[in-house]
Amino acid sequence: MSSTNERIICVPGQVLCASSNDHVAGQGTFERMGYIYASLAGVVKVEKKLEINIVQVQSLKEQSTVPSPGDIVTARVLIVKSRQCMCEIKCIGDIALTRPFRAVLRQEDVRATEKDRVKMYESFAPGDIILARVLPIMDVHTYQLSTAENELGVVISHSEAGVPMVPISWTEMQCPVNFTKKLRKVAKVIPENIDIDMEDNTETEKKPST
Amino acid sequence: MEVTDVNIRLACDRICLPAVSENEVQKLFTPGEDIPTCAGFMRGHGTYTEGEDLKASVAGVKEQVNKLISIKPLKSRYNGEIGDVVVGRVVEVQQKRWKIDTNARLESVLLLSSVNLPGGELRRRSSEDEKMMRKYLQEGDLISAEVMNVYQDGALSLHTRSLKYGKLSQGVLVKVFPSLIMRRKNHFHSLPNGAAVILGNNGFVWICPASGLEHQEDSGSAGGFIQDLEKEVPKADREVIARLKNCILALANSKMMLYDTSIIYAFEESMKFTITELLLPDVMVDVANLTQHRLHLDIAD
Amino acid sequence: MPVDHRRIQGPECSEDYRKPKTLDAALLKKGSRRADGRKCGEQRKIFLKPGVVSQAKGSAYIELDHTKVICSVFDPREKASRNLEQQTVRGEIFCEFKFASFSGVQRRSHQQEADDKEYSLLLKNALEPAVCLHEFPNFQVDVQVLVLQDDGSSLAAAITCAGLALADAAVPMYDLPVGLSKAFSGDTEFFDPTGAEERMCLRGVDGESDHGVFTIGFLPTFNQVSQLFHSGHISSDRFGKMISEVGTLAAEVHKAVQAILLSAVKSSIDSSDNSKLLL
Amino acid sequence: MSVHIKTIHPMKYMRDFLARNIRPDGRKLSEVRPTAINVGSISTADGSALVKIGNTVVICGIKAELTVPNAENPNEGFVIPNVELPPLCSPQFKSGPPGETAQVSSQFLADILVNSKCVDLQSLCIMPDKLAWVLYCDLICLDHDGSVLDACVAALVSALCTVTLPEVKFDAITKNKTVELEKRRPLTLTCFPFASTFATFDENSILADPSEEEESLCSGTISIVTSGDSLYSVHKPGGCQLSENRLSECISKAQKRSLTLRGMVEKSMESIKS
Amino acid sequence: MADILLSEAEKTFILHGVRDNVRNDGRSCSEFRPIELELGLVENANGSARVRLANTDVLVAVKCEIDNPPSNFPDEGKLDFFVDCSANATPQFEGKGGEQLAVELAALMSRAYQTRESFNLSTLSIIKGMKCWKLCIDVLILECGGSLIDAISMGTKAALADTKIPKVSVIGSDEGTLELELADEADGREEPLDWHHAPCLVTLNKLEDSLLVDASAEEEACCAAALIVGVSPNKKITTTSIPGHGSFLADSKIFARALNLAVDVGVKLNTALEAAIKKHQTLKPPPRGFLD
Repeated sequence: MSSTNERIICVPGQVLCASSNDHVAGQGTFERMGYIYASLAGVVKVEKKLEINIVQVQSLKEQSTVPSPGDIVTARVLIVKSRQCMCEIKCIGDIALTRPFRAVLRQEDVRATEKDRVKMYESFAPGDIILARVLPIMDVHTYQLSTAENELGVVISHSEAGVPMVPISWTEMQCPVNFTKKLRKVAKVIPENIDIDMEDNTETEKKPST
Repeated sequence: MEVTDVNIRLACDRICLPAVSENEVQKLFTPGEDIPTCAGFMRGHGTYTEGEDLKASVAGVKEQVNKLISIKPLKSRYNGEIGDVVVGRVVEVQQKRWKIDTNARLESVLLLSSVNLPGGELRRRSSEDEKMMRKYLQEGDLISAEVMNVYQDGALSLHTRSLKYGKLSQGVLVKVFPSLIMRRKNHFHSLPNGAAVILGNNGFVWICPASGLEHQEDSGSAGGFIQDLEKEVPKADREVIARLKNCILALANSKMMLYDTSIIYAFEESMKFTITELLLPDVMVDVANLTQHRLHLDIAD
Repeated sequence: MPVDHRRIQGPECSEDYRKPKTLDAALLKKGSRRADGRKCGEQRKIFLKPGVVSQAKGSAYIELDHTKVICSVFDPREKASRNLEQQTVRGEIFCEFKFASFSGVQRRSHQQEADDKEYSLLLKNALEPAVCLHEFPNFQVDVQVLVLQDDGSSLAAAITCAGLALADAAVPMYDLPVGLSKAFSGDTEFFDPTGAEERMCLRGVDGESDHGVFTIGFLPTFNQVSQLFHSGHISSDRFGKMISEVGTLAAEVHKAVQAILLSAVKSSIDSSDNSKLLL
Repeated sequence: MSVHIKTIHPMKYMRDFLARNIRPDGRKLSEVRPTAINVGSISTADGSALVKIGNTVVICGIKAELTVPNAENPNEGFVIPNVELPPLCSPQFKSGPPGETAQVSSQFLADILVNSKCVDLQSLCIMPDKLAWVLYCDLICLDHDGSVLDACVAALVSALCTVTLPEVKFDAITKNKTVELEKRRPLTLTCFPFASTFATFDENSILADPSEEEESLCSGTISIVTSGDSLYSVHKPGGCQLSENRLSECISKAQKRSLTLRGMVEKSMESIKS
Repeated sequence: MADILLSEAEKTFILHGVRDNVRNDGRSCSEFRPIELELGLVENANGSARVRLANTDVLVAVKCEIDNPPSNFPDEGKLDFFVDCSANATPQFEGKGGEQLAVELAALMSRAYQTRESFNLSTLSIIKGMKCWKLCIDVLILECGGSLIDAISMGTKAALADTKIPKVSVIGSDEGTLELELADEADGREEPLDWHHAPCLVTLNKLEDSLLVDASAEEEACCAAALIVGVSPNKKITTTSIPGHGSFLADSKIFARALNLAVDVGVKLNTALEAAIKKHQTLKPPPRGFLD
C-alpha cells in the first residue's frame, strides 16, 4: 500500500474537483453548484468506469451506511417461520456493521424458481449466516432480503455437534462429525475457501488490534 | 417590502352564525331524543329502538323515505356510495395497493389493478409494476377517483380507470364538510373565469387552472400519472384560484351547498372585494348572503 | 416530592454555601482587556480532540479554558417509531444535551432540566443542516453531549464539538459546523464570553439600551447560518451587522477544526499502515 | 477478515486467543491496562478527579452543601455517591433514569464508603443536630470499556482526596452562618480503598482488568475492594464457579494493585499542589 | 411545525405563487391573516386570552402564585411558561408526540420575556428577598394552522394585559416566616401588570428567496427554513431562533432584510394588538367563549 503522503486526505465540506461529464460524485461525496465536495473525512479515491471518473471518499471508520436496495449483505438468521424468516444484517458488502439492522426474508424470495414450493424450515435454521441481496424497501421499518440467486443463501451453518457443516449440494449441508445431512438453501461458494479462511485467521489474528 | 397593517378584531364583534338560513330551520334531533313515528316504521341509520319508541343515536335532522326513518347527522365523515367522485390523498404505498385518505372513517383502497397503467388498458400487473408503484403515486400525492365498491366494513375501494381521473397536478385543495357537496351528474367543472374545480363528494374540493384538467384528458397514454411541475401558472389564473378558494370557504362557512352555480355566483358577487378581504368573517358572510339572494332569484324566475 | 429510588438519596434539603453571585459591572470597564486578559474580540484557546470515547462510533472533546464539553455519536438506528404510517425520506439527528451536576456554580439535578431540553433542541437544529440527512432515511443518529464544566459559550462549544464528533463517526456531512457565541452590553462586545460575562450581558447594565447574548451555528463552506439563538434587547441594524461579522471569526475556528480532523485521519492511516506492515 | 470473524463468530474468536494465553488486545491474562489519574480538573466542583483505565474513563465531581444532620446521627455529615452511566459512554445504555447497572454501582460505592469508613462522617459535622456538610459525589462514566467499577472507586477516592471545605461559623441563637471562603481545609481520608475487577471466561482463564468486549464474552466478573492488606468487599454477581485458590490469587493481585493506585493518587495530588 | 402531507405539485403551486407574490389565499408575502382576540374568558385564571389566527387557535391563561424570589435576584418575581400541545390539536401530539414542540415553544417564550426591557420582573416582588409573585403562564394549543408561536406570543401579551394581581399586605411575622393577607377580590384592589413592552414573536418562513409572514400549515410544509424573531414595541429584537432543519445564507443583506421585515411586522402586530386590548378594556364586553 502507498504511504500517507501520496494520498489525498479530505474533510467534510472540502472541494475535491469541478464536476463534469467525466467526473461524477460517488460515495462519500456530494455535488453542489458544479463542484464535487467531500461529505466524509477520509481518503479520496477515483474509480474509472467506462471513461467516467467516479470521485469517492473512503472513510477509515466503516461508513455510517444503511443497507440500500441491491446491496449484498451478510446476515444472521434469528427466527424461522413458515412464510418468512427474520434476520439481522451484520455486514453490508465487506463493511462490518457495529449495530445490526433487522431484515425479513420472505418465502417467495428464497429462490428464483419454484417459488411456491419453498419451505422455510428446509432452507434456513436460526443461527445460520447467509448472504442475501437487499430488495427495494416496501415497508418502512424493515429491510427485505432475497436469496434468489445461485451465489446467495446459507454460507455458514453449525450442526448439532457445534461444528460448521459442509455443503454437499445446493440444497444440502453435512456435518463433518456425525455425518447428518440438513436441508439448506446453500450459496454457491467454493467450500474450501471458507475452511481456509476460518483456519487461517486463528493464526494471523495474534497481532495487536488497532 | 410593503408591510400591510395587521387586522385584529375582538371576539365580541364576531357575527353570529348562521346568519344565512336557506329555508325555515328544520327540527334537530339529539341523541336519545324520541322521534315521532308512523305505524309500521322502518329503522334507518342514526336511530335505535327502545321498546316501542324510535330514538336518535346521532345529532341531526330527520329524513323519511316512505316508512324508512333515519337521522342524517349534521357533521360526519364521508360515507361513500358507489359511483361517487372523490378527491383523495395517498397516505401509504403497500403491496399491490395504495391507501388513500378520502375523509372517510377508514382509509380507502386503490388497487394496483384499478388504475390505468402506462402502455394500454389490458395489461397484466407484473411484479415489476409492484415495485414501480411509488413511481406512479407516492405518499402525499392527490388523486381524483371514483368509488368502485364499498366493503363490508365501510372501507371504500376506488378506481381511476377513466381518463378524467388520476393524479392531480398543480392547484389547491380545500376541505369542507362532505354534506355540503351537492350530488350532481357532473363534479368536474371548467368555470368561465379560467379555473376548474373538482367537487369531490367526500368534501375535498380541488381548484386548478382550467388547463390543468384538459391537459390530463389529453394524456391518456400516460394513464394520468404525469404532472407538469415546470409550467408556472400565470398570476391572473392564480388570483382567480385564490378568490375561488376564499369564496368556497365563505359558502362553506355559512353552510351553503356547493355546486357549479353557487360557486360561480359567489365568485361574481365577491368581485367588489379584494381577495384578501374575503378572509374577513363579515365579508365572508356578506358574500354568502349575496349568493343566497341570487340563488333565490333564480328559483323565483 | 417523590423519592427517587434509583439513586442514593441525600438529606431532604441542603443549600449552597456560596453566596449567590452578583453581577459584576466591572467587567465592562472601558479598558481594552477583559477579566481573563483577553481582548474583546479574542477567543479563548481551543483544545479540541476527536475520538475520545472508544465505545462510540465517533466522539470529540472540546475545552475553552474552563468550559469543557464531551460529545459522542452513535451508529444510525431505526427511528423510535412515533408515526408508523409516516414515511420520512430524511433521517434525523437526535440530540441529548446535559449539564453535569457539578458543571456550574450551583449544583444541578440529575434529571434533565428545562434548559437541558432546550439546548438539546437548539443543538439538533444547529447540526441538522450540516448533515446529509437523505443518506439515512427513517434512521436517526444519536448525538450525546455532556458539559463537564460550564464557563460560558457552552452551546457554541457543543456545536463545534458535536460537528467534529459527527465527522469522526463518518456521518456524511455537507460541512463541519462551527459554533460561536457573542455577548454584548452597550458598546462593548465580548466574543466567546465567559460565564460571568454572559450573565452580565443577559441582564444588561442599567442605563444602557442594547445588551444580550447570541450563539450562532455556522457552516463556513456554504456560508450558512444553521442556528441563531439570541436573547436580549437589540436593534435590528446592529444585530444584522454583528451576524455579518461572524463569518470571519468562524473561518478561523473552522480551519482549526479541519486541521485537527485532517491530522486525526492521517495518524489513523499511519497506524493502520504500520499494523499491516507488521504482518 | 478479522473484523468479520469477530462479528460472526465472537466466541470462537475469543477461545482461539485464550488457548494461546493471550488476549485479543495483546495483553497477558493477568496484565492490567495503563492507568492514569488526574485530579482537580473541574474548578466548579469542590473536589474532582478523572480516572482512565485503558479506554475506560470515569469522572467524579464533588459538590459540598450545607444541611441539617439526621436525627439518628446528629453529629454526622453525609457522603452521597451516585454513578451515572449516560448513553454517551456506550450504546448499550438508554437515556432516562439510572438503569440496573448504574443503581448497583452506586450502591456498591455507598457500601464501600460505609465499610471502609474512609471518610470520617463526624468530621463533616459543623454543629451537632444543626448543621453539617453533605458531599454529593457524582460519578459519570465517559467511556464504558470494561472494569468500570475499578475506575469509579478510584475516581471517588481520588476526588475525595482533593475536597477542601471552607470554615463555617454557626450562631445557634440567631441561626446565622458565616462562611469563610478563604479559610479552606482539606478533607482527610482514613484509608484508600481501590477495586480490581477480574473476568472469568472459564475456570482456568481469569482475565485481570477486562475490557468491555472481554466482559461481554466472559461468563462473569468478580470485583475485589482492598486497601493494602485490608479487604473490604468481594462482589461476584453470578458467573462460573471459582476455586478458593483462584480467589485468593485474585485477592493478592488486587491488594498489590491497590498500593500502586494509591501511589498514583498521591503523585497526582502532589502535582496539583506544586 | 405539525407535519402535513403535500404532493409535489401542490408544493410547486405554492412556490410559484410566492414568486408572484400571490399566495393560495390571495395574500401577499408580508400579510397576516385576520386575527380574532378574546380576553378574560377563563374565570378561574387571573388573566386569560384566546387568539384565533385563521385555523390556529391558542388559549393562554395566567395564574398567580406566591413564591420565594430567585436567590440571585431577590427583588424580582418569576415567570413560568408551560405549553400544552394537546392531542385536541392534532393526533400527532398524542402521547409524547407534542412534547418536543412544547418544550421548544415554552423555551422560546421564556427567552423572549427574559430581559427587563420586555417584562419588568421587579413589579412582581412582594417583600425583597422573602416573597414574590410567580406568574404561571399556561398555553393550550387548540388547533394548529401555522404560525403557532406568533399566535402564542400575541395570546401571552393579551393574557398579561388581562391579568390583575391581588394586593398583598403583611400582617405579621412569626419566627422568620411571614404571614400574608390577600386583599379580597371584591375590593377591587387589584393591580394591572405592566405589559406594554412585551414582545410579539414573528416567524419568517424562507421559500427560495422570499420571506413569508404568517405561513399557513401548507406553506410551512414547503419551506426550507424559518427564522423566529421576538420584536418589542420599541423596535428591539428580544430573541431569535432558527427552528427545524433549515439554514440561512449568512449574507448581511439577507439577514438585514429578514430582521428589518420581522421588526416592521412585529411593530405592526404590537400596535394592532395594543389597540385591540385597549378597545376591549374600554368596552368590557361579556365573554363569548367557545360556544358560538
